Amino acid sequence: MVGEEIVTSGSTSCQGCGHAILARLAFKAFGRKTIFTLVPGCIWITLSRNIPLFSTGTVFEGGGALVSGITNGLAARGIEDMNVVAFYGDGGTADIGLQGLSGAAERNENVFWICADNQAYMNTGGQRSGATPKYAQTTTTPASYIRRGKRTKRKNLPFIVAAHDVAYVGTASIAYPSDLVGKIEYAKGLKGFKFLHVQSPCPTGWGFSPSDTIKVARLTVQSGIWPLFEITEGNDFRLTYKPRELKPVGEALGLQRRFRHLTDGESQEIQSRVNGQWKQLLEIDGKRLPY
Amino acid sequence: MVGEEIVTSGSTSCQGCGHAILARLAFKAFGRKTIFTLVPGCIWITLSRNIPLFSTGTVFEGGGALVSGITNGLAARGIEDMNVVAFYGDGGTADIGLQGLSGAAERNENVFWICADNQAYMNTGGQRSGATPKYAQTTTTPASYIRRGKRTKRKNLPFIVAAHDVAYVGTASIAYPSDLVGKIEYAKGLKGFKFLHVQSPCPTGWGFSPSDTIKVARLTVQSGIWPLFEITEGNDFRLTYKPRELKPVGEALGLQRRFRHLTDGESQEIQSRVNGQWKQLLEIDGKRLPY
Amino acid sequence: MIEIRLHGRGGQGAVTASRLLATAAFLEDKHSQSIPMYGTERRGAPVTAFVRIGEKDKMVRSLIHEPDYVVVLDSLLRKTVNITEGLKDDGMLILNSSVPPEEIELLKPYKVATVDATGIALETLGRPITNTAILGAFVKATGEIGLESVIEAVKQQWKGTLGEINVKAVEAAYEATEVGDPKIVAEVVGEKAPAGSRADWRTFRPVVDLEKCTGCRLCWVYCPEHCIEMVDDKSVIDYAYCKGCGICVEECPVGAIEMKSESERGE
Amino acid sequence: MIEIRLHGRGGQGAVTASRLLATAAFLEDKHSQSIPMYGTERRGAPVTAFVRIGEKDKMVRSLIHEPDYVVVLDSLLRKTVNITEGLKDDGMLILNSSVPPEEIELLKPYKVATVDATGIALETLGRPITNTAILGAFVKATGEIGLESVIEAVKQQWKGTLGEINVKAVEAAYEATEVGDPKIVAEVVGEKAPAGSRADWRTFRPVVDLEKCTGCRLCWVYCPEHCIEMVDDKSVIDYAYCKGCGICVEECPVGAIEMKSESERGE
Repeated sequence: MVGEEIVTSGSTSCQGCGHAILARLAFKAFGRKTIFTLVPGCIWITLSRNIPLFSTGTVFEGGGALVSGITNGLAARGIEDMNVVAFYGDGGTADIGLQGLSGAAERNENVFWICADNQAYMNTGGQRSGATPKYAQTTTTPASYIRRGKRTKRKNLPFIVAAHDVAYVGTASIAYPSDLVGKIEYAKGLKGFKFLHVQSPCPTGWGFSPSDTIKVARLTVQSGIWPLFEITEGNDFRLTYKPRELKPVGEALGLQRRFRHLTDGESQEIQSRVNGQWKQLLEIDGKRLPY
Repeated sequence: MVGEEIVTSGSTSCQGCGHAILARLAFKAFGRKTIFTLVPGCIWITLSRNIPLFSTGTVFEGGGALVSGITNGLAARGIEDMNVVAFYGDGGTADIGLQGLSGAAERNENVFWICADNQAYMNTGGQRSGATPKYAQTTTTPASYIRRGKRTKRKNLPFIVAAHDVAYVGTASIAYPSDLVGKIEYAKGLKGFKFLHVQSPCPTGWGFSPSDTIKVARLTVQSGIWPLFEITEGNDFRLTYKPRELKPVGEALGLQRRFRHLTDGESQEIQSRVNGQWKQLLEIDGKRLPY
Repeated sequence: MIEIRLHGRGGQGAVTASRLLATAAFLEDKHSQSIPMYGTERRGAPVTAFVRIGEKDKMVRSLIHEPDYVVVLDSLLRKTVNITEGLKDDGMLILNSSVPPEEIELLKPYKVATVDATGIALETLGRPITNTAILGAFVKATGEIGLESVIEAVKQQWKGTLGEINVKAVEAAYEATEVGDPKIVAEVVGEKAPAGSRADWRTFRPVVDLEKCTGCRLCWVYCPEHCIEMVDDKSVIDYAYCKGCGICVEECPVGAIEMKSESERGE
Repeated sequence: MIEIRLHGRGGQGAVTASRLLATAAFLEDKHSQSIPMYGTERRGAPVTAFVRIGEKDKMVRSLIHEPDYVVVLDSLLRKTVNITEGLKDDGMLILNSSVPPEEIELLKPYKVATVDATGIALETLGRPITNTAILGAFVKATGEIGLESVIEAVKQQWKGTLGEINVKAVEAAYEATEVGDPKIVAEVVGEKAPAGSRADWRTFRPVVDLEKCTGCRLCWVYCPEHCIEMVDDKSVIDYAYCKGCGICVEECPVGAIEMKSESERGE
């Protein structure tokens, strides 16, 4: 794990915050020649005070426009050696920021968009987002006898972005720091739109002990809930972590209070969906996507 | 071509407007048990005065919310036998409406979303949209010695929507009315989010004679520029029109003033992109998509 | 200061005509404004534009409500649009019409200039785009702008052949324009059309040869206007709603439909 | 009317405590309000909430600026937050503290009640969530609300075992609370911490056994706070910035790091 430590101590993120770990790892990979942009969310709180690099922020909807403006401004001034990074949450990427993301991806802007995904609007009390998984309990998707948490699956962001045919799409986890850092180091050298979707477990919102952040992240990867892969230019798909056998999803889900209400049937449904998806991913591993 | 004629004469759409043909065909398939919603654009002009069914409209951004509210309101009142149709343009679907579309697709709302795609903001003078193809000249992407029309490809809407794992995704063309009507008649019976992306050539904006609307539409299909396919539940992909041999793209492009500036090299680039994409589509024909 | 209102249809180039006229004035060291009427421009639908020419400190920035001149690019338009609205009492109408001024029926004794701009456009450009021809008529009838200035403006707008043939249209119209007094009548009667009729959008109309028609219904399928009905297995067109797009002509597999000029029907 | 301000940290349940107190008052047929302070609630970060209890026509709708009582759920919080701000001269402080009231240092002679709510919470609930224990202390110290009402409110909030153990926390704190007069001093001195220090976020601190540490750097890799440095190939923690999350303890492959209670260090 090389790379200069750019993030300093003293952020106001929660104890055990996954975003804080992601921030340290990501900026090690980007280095000092980096400008980054923010939109509201926990990741703003995490990054806004203790990184000695130029950054600026805007409203949720404006994230795609802001980062596009900066990269084009730098290009107009002949500055080519800066990483221009959009460091937004799932709200700023999958929901309120999706339109700006899609526009920037269509224009293939020369930016690196990182989605720090804690799977709900954790900064405002934990409302569900488009990245919240099915059955997860949030303040807006409560669980009771008749309601079972969130009704539908989370948006498949990497494939939505990949359908825009951009320079790079990847997923990563804070429990696999070499994979995460390696993906950034590789993709930051590409010209065009780069997208990295990083799962960032949230002790406060998901309901687990702050000491278990890495454990939860690791179990979601090992169980296939959060597969690690990348889609490089030309839409070549490659799994970057292939366990011989997946762990049961129950190990990861059982640690999280947001899934406490799951019935056996519901756990089983998640298990078979994950199994089916994993099989599909293995089939296309090393192949080109059909668009 | 069965089905009651629901659209009456006297719309104020342009001479030879593709939307007007689409409207007639689509409402034949939907029938009278239909409520539809509108957002600004040529399709609003085409549909708003001469269809004796309930409709309502809102701002560009609100299309997904409006149609979702109507279907949920009907469901709350126990009304199950209405088609709830979002009939929007490419601006209201691929750009300003994309966020609402994505949210409705994520929630798998029980609606039928038709994108009447004339590939630019034709109602306001022909500004480029996310659906404008590469190299097309619009009022905001002029062609000159150094500028070559639109810089990047159009958004791959059907695959973006399909990545949301919805009930139905299809493409259609007004030059293939049986295919178009058949897709609506099949999909309107499914529960959940249905999406049909219909190319609707625009004599005014694309720059061809109003008498050539169907000819242009047919040539884009026959050349593979606008492939006809559908993606049914479970993400099964199927081409619905497979010519033995594709016509050269030049036949379709040559009719359109927006492509008049193309160099041989640029035409060749379009030709090989279309060829490559067609090969990919043939490969996955009859197979399941990997997500 | 003079104020001009132009009436046309989407596709005839009324907005371009207003820009050319303002440019021509500018080339004569005058101040000028070209003002398109904000709205959605549909091919075939009525379009309005304005030009104001004068001195710098007398120029206001507004639409024109009481024009000195009204220029009409389309021969059928005055059946549906009140083209004399607000025209000053000593104002003049410049009309695209194949009849002499004396046969134009008006309620008030405005001066009238006429020219067959459609005929000239078809002859010089090959398409019924009447904007440059009508400018030749404007120059001849009003004398407010020099012919050379308009020709220069046209050349700046279009290079090469396109510029040349448009200059020909200006010149031909300049030669052919007649000025005179209209026929004063108590009421101007247009065609009686049903509500929502689009008959006046047409320059050409499709005509079905019932002998050749096989009743295949393809024209019916593709008609954007739903104005073709099958009667006794033959295609019958409702001309009240036909906009004259010509898709039926293009798609008819046996060549049973032909486009015919509306003006052949006379006015 | 009485007005109460509660101080806690994200995760200790200050907002829930305010709701329980308001509910208990409601159960005694009083009017009451529970008011959370708007802001982003981070686990470990200071949180404020308010309760107002009184008669219907005297209730205003505002934050509370001059409380009668201040309730503090965290034993270390008063080192960084001015907990007596605006407290009325005859007001009372109810503190989570393991020392008797007489050892609490204050600038003014407020009445003080203390209870080791953290110890009670760990004993009854197994977690340092002090909101129900501190309510037992409030009841004992102030007499403003009956013990039975608070217990009933707790039972309505949590059914089953969770309710029972919280009732035990209320009762144990009620028994253990002491009321008295503080030690009046000229200046209240907190720990001197560097700018941006998060030391006061901790209830527990990780302690490295340097004998066992193999220098594998995994704790350094995963530390969210960048407060672990490798010195002579051993992990050294900067306690000024450690928030006490415990990830290093969990991820250390040789069990070289242990969590130890901050209160064991005394106040």
